[in-house]
Amino acid sequence: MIEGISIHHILTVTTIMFFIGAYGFLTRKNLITMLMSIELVLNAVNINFVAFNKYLYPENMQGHFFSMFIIGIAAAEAAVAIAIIINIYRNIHSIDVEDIEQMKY
Amino acid sequence: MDILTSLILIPVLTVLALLFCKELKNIRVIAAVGMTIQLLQAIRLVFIYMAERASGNDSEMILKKSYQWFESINIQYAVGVDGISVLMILLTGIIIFTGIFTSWKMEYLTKEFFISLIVLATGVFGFFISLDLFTLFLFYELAVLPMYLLIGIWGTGKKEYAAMKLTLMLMGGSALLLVGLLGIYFNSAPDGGQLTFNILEIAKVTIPIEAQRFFFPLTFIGFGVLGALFPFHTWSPDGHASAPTAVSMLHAGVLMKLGGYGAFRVAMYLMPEAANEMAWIFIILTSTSVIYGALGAIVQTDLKYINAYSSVSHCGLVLFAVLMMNQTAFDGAILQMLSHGLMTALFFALIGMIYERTGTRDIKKMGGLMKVMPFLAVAYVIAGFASLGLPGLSGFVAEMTIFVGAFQNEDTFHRIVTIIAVSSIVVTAVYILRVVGKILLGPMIDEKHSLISDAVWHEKIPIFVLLFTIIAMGIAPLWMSDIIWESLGPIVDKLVMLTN
Amino acid sequence: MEFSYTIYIALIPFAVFVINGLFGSKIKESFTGYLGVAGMVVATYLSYFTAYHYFFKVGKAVDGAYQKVIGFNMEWLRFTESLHIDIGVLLDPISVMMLVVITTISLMVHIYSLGYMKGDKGYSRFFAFLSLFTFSMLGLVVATNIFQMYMFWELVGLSSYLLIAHYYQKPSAVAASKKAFIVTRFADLGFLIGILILSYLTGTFDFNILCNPEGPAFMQSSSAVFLGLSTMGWALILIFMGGAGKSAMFPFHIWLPDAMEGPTPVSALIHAATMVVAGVFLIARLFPIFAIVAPNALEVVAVIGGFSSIFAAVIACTQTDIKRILAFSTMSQIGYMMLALGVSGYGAEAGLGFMASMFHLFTHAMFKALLFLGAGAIIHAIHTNNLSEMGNLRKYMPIPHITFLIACLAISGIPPFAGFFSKDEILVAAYNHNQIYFWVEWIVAGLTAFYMFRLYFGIFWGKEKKYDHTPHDAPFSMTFPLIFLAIASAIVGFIPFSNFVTSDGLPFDIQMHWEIALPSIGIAIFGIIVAFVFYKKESDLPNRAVASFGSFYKYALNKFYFDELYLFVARKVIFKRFSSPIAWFDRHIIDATMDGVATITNYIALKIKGLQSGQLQQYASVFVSGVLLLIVIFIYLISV
Amino acid sequence: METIIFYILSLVILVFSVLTVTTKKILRAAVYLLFVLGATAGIYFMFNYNFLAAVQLTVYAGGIVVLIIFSILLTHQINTDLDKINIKKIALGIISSGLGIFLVLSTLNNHHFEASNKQATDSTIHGIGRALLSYSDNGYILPFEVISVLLLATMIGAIIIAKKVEE
Repeated sequence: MIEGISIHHILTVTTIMFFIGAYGFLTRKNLITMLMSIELVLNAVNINFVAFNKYLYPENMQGHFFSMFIIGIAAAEAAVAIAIIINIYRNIHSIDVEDIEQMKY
Repeated sequence: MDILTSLILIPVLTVLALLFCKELKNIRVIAAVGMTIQLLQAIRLVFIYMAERASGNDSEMILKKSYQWFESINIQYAVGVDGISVLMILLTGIIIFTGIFTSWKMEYLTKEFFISLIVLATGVFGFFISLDLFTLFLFYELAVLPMYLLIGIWGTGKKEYAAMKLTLMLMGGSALLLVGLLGIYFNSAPDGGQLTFNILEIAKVTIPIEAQRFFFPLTFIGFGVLGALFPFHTWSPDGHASAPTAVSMLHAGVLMKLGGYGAFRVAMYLMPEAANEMAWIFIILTSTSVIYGALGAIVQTDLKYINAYSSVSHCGLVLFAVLMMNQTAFDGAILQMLSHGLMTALFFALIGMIYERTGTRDIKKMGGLMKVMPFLAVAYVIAGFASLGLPGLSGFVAEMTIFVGAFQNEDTFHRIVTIIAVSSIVVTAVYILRVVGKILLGPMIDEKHSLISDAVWHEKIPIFVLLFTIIAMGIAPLWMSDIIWESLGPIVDKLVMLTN
Repeated sequence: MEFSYTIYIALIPFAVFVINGLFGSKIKESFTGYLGVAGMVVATYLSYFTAYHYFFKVGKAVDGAYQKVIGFNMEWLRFTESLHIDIGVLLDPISVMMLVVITTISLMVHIYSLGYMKGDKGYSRFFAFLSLFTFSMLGLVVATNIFQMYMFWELVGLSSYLLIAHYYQKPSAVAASKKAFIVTRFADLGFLIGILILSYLTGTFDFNILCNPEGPAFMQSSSAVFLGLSTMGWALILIFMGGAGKSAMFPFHIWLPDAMEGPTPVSALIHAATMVVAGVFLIARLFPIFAIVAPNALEVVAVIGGFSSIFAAVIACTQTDIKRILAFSTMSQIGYMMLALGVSGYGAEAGLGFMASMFHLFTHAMFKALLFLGAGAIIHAIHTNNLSEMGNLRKYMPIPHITFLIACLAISGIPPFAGFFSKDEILVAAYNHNQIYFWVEWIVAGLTAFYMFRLYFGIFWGKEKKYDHTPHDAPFSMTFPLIFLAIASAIVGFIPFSNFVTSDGLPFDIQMHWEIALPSIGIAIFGIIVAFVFYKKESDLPNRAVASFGSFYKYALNKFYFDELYLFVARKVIFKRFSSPIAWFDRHIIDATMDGVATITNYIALKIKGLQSGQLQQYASVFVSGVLLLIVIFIYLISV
Repeated sequence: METIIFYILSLVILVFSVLTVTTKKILRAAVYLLFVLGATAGIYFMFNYNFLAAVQLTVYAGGIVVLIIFSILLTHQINTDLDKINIKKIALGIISSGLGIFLVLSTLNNHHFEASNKQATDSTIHGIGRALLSYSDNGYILPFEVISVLLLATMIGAIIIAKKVEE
C-alpha cells in the first residue's frame, strides 16, 4: 500500500510497460533485444502481481511468491535463451529473427 | 471361455505370436493355424447358436456379455449375437481363412502383411459381435484403417493413390457415421435417464422424429460409403484394383458387408420412422447402383475393375433390399451379403492367381486359359455363374429372395424399381460371359501362356472351401434362410409394422 | 408314396453328372460314357414304368380324368408363408409324356455319342454335361411350382451354354454359346418378372393352385387393365416371353442357328427335341390360366407361333448349312406347336389344339432327333456341314439314308408317318379357330416338304463331290439310335394321343378330318416334287428360281438381317450408348468429383501454407491482434 | 513524499522502457533495461517487500542483465548500429500496442477494485523463508522444489546447448 497512490495508477504504469515490451517484441529484429522486451513484459506482470497482492489481498502473500517464482523462471529462461542464441549465432552467424525460418511450412 | 470374446482374442494372440516370429515358414504356419482355429470357432458358434435356439432361448441376442469400460459416458463392451451376426462371423471366418492361404507366397514384409491382415479381421469380428455403438465404431475403424497400409505397401499399380483415396473416402464416411452415432446416443433417453450406446436398449425407446430425420441419413450414408452406395462407390474400383489379392477378398468379401449390416442393424433398426420416411431417396440411389454397376462392368477390361463394378452392383442390391421394408427382402439382403461375400472372394482369389501366372489382368491379352489351367478356369466359371444368379449356386437364392420380397410391396414405385433391379441379371450375364469367353475360352492369344501351370495345394484349399460353401448354400439354402428369418423378427417388428 | 421313386429319374443323371464332373479326369475315359448310358437306361426304364403305371393303372380319377399326382415334394426355400420354392415331382399327362420323350431321346443321344464323340478331348466332360442337361430337363418338366420350373429352366440354359461351347477353342462356338445364353437370359428376365407379378397376384407359385379353375388365379380376371390387357394378361405374356426365348420364337430366335456350333448330338437332344420345346411345355403347363383368364395372351402366343413358323420355313429354304436348315425347321415346327396352343380352348373337344400341340411335340421330338442324328452321321463321315459339298452319299451310307428319308417323310406330313397325324390335328384346330392360321400353316407345310427334300436330295442324290476320304458308314453305336428313332417316327403317329393327353385331363376320341388332311398331303407332295425336280440332278433350275425371287431371296438367305439388327443394338446402342458413357461418367464425373474434393483441399492447403512463414514476429503480431480482438469481442461487444 | 517517489519511479520505468525498445545501440538497450529493472525494485521497496526487491536486484539486475551483456559481447561488435526497422512493422507495433493500452486502460478504469483493509501478513525474510519451506496451507514447498529442479535442468540444458559441437 503506497500512501496516496491507488491501484489504478500502478496498473496504468504496468499496462504501458507491458505494451512497450510487446511493441519491442514485435518490432525488434535482434534476438537479444527481443529477449529484453520479454523481460519488460515479465516485469510488468510481476509488478501487477505484487500490486494485487498488496492492495486487494494483503492477508496472504500469493502475489509475492508468484513474482518470486517468475523471477526464478525468468532467470532460467534467460539462461536457456542466451544459450540458444549463441548456438544460433555459431551456426548461421546471425541472430536476426528474420533469418531464422527453418520452422516454416 | 466366452466364445464371443475368444473370437477377438484368437486373432490378437495370433498377432502377438507373429510379432515374435522370424522365419518365413513359421509366420505362415502361425497365421494359418490361428485362422484355422478362428474358422473352427466360427463354425462352433453356429452350432452353439442353433443349440441355444433349439433349447428354446428366443431372446433377441444370445451369449450376451457386458462390461463397463468407460463409465462417465456409459460405454460398455457389450457383445451378443443373433442369427444374422453368427452367419456374418462364419463368413468372415471363411474368408480370412482362405485369404491367408491365398497370400501364402507373399514374400515382401510377410510378417507385417499377415499382422495387418489379421488386425483387420479382428476389427471385423469385433464389429459383428458388438452390441454397443461405441465399441462397434471402434472395431469398425480398426477394420478400415489397416487397409491403408495393406494397399499402400503391398498393392500394385497406382497403390498410393488408391490407398489414399479409399482411406479418405471411408474416413469421410466414418465422420458422418460418428456424428450419427453420437446423435443416436444423445437421443437414446428421450424421457430422461441414463444415455446409452447399447443397441438393444436404444431399440426399446423411440428416438424423437426430428432427431431421426437428421441422423438417419448421416448414419445410413456413413455406412453406405463402405457398402458402395452410389455415388460414393468410386473408391471401390481403384481400391480393389490396387489391393493385393487377400485384401481384395477380405475387403469386398467382408468389409463391404459391414456397410450393409451397419446400415441395417444400426441406421434402420434404431431409427425406423425416419427410415420409412426417407427410404425412397435411398431406394433410387441403390437401384441406380445396381444397374449402373452392372452396365459399368460391361466395358471394363481389367479383371479387377470388372469385379469391383460387379461388387457395386451386388452390394447395391443388398442396400436396395434392406430398404424394401419387408421381411423376405431383409432375408434376401442378408443372404446376398453372404453369397456375394463368398463369390467375390472367390473371384478375387482367382483373379490374383491368374495375375500371378499371366502377369496381366487385361482381358484382351488373355485367351484360352481353360486349356492350361482347367482347375482355375472351372472355378472361375462357377464363380461367374454364381454371380449371374444360376440356380444351385448361392447367388440365385439371395437374388430371388430379394426380388420376390421386394415385389410383395403394395405400391407401384417399389415394384417398378424392383423390375429395374431385376433387369440387372441380364447385364450381369453379359459381362460375366464376356470375361469367361475372352480369357478362358477361345484360342490361346499369348504363346507364353501355354507354359502356365494349374493351381497348387495352397491355392486349391481356398478355392475348394469357397466353392464348397457357394454350392452348399445354393443347394440347401433353407437352414440358413431359417436362421436369418427368425432373427429378423425384432427388426421387422420395429420397421415393417410401422408401414401398416 | 406311390410315385416317390420318380425323383430318382432326375437324380440318377445328376449323380452321373457329379461322378463324371468331379472324377472325369481321373477315371478311364470310356467308362464315363458307359456310366452315362447306364444311368440313362435306368432313368428311361423308370420313366417308362412311371408312364405305364400312371396312364394305365392309377392316373385316372373316378370321373375318368387324369389327375395330377404329387410324387415327391420338399420345401427348398421359403420366402413367405405362402410363397415358397419346393422341389418336387408333379405327374400329370404332359409331364409323364415329357419324361418319356426326354429319357428316350437322351438315351439315344447318349448311345449315339459313344460313337460320335469317340476320341474327342472333352469326352468325359461332354458326358458329364449331357447328364447335367438331362437332369435339368427332367427337373423342369416335373416341376411342382413355377419357381422350380424357373430354376431348372436356368439350368437347362446353362447346360445348353456349356454344350454349345464344347469346342471351346473355336471362337465361333464361344460366341454362339454366349449368344444363346444371353438371348435366353434376356427372355428369362420376362419370365422372372412374369412370375413375380403372377405370384404377387395369386400369392402362390404352386401349379396345383395356379391351374385350379377355382383357385386365386381365376379371381384376378377383373383386375387393373394396362394397355388393353389385364395385369394377369401382362404377367402371362411376360412368362410367354421366357418361353419364346427358350423355344427360339421370333424375335428371340437368333441364337438357335448359331447354337449349331455345338456337337451334333447336342443339337439333336437340346436344340431339337427337348430344351427348345420347354417354351411349349411352359405354356401347356399354365394352359388353364391362359385359356380362361387371358385369352388375349393366348392369341399373342398363336400369332407369334404362326409367324415364327412361316418366317423360319422361308429362311430354311435358302440355307446351305445342313444343321442350320434343321435348326430353322425346328423353329418352324415349334411355331406350329405354339400356334396349336394359341388356337386351343380349354376343355376336352375345345382343347383339340392343346392335344395336337403335345402330340406334335412328341412326334417332332422323334423325327427331329432322328434328322439331327442322321446329319451328325453324315458330318461325322465327311467333316463338313455344307450342303454344296455333299452329294450322292446314299451308296456309302445306306442306313443314314433310309432313316433320313423316313424322317423327311414324317416331318413333311406324309401318311402313315408320325408327323402326318399330329400336323393334321394342328391344322384342324387352326381351321376351327381362324382360317388365316390354317392357310398360313398350309403354306408352311408345303415349304417344309420342299426344304426337307431339298436337303435330302442334296445330300444323298445329285452329283458326287470330292471327299477327303471315302465316306464310311457309321458305327453300330450310331446306327442303332437311327434305326430306333426311325421306327419310332414311323409308328408313334398311331398312338391314340387324345386318350392320354388333353387340356383338362379328360380323354376324348378324335376322328380323321380328311377334308383338311387331303389338301395338306397335296401341298406336301407338291413340295417334294418341286424339290425332286430342282435337286435330284444338278440343274440350273434353282438358280433361275432364285433370280426370280430377287432381293427377297437375299433377305431370306441373310435371315432377314436379324443377327445384324441385334448386333447393332448390342454393340452400338447398349455398349456405345449406355455402358461406355456410364464408364466414362463414373471415371470423369463421379470419381472426378471425389478427386476434385481432394484436389481443392490440397489447393487450399498450398495457398494457406504461406501463413506458416517461420517468422516469429509475424506469429506474435497475429497472436497479439487475436488477443486484442478477443478483448474487443468479449468485453465490448458481448457484455454490453 | 511517497507519491512523488512513485511518480519518479514510474517515469523512470516508462522512459527507459521506451528507450530500451527503440535505441539503436544494443549495449545501450541493455543498460536502459538495467534502469527499468532497478526502478521496478524500487517499487517493490515501496510496497515494503524488501526481500522481493533484493531478489529483483540480484537476479534480474545482477544476473540476467549481465548474461545479456555477455551474450551481446559474444555476438556483436559493440559499436555497430542495429538494422533499420521496416516502417510497416513499426506502424503495426505502434497500432497494436496503442490499441492494447487503450483497451486495457479503458477496461481498468471502468472497473472498481475493492481495496482490502485487512492486516498485511508478515513479509520479513523469516516469514518468507518459513512460507517457502512449509507444506501447510500457505506453504510453497512444492513450487519451490519444482523450481529448483527446473533450475538444475536449465543449467544442464544451457551448458549442452551452448557447448561447442565436437567435430
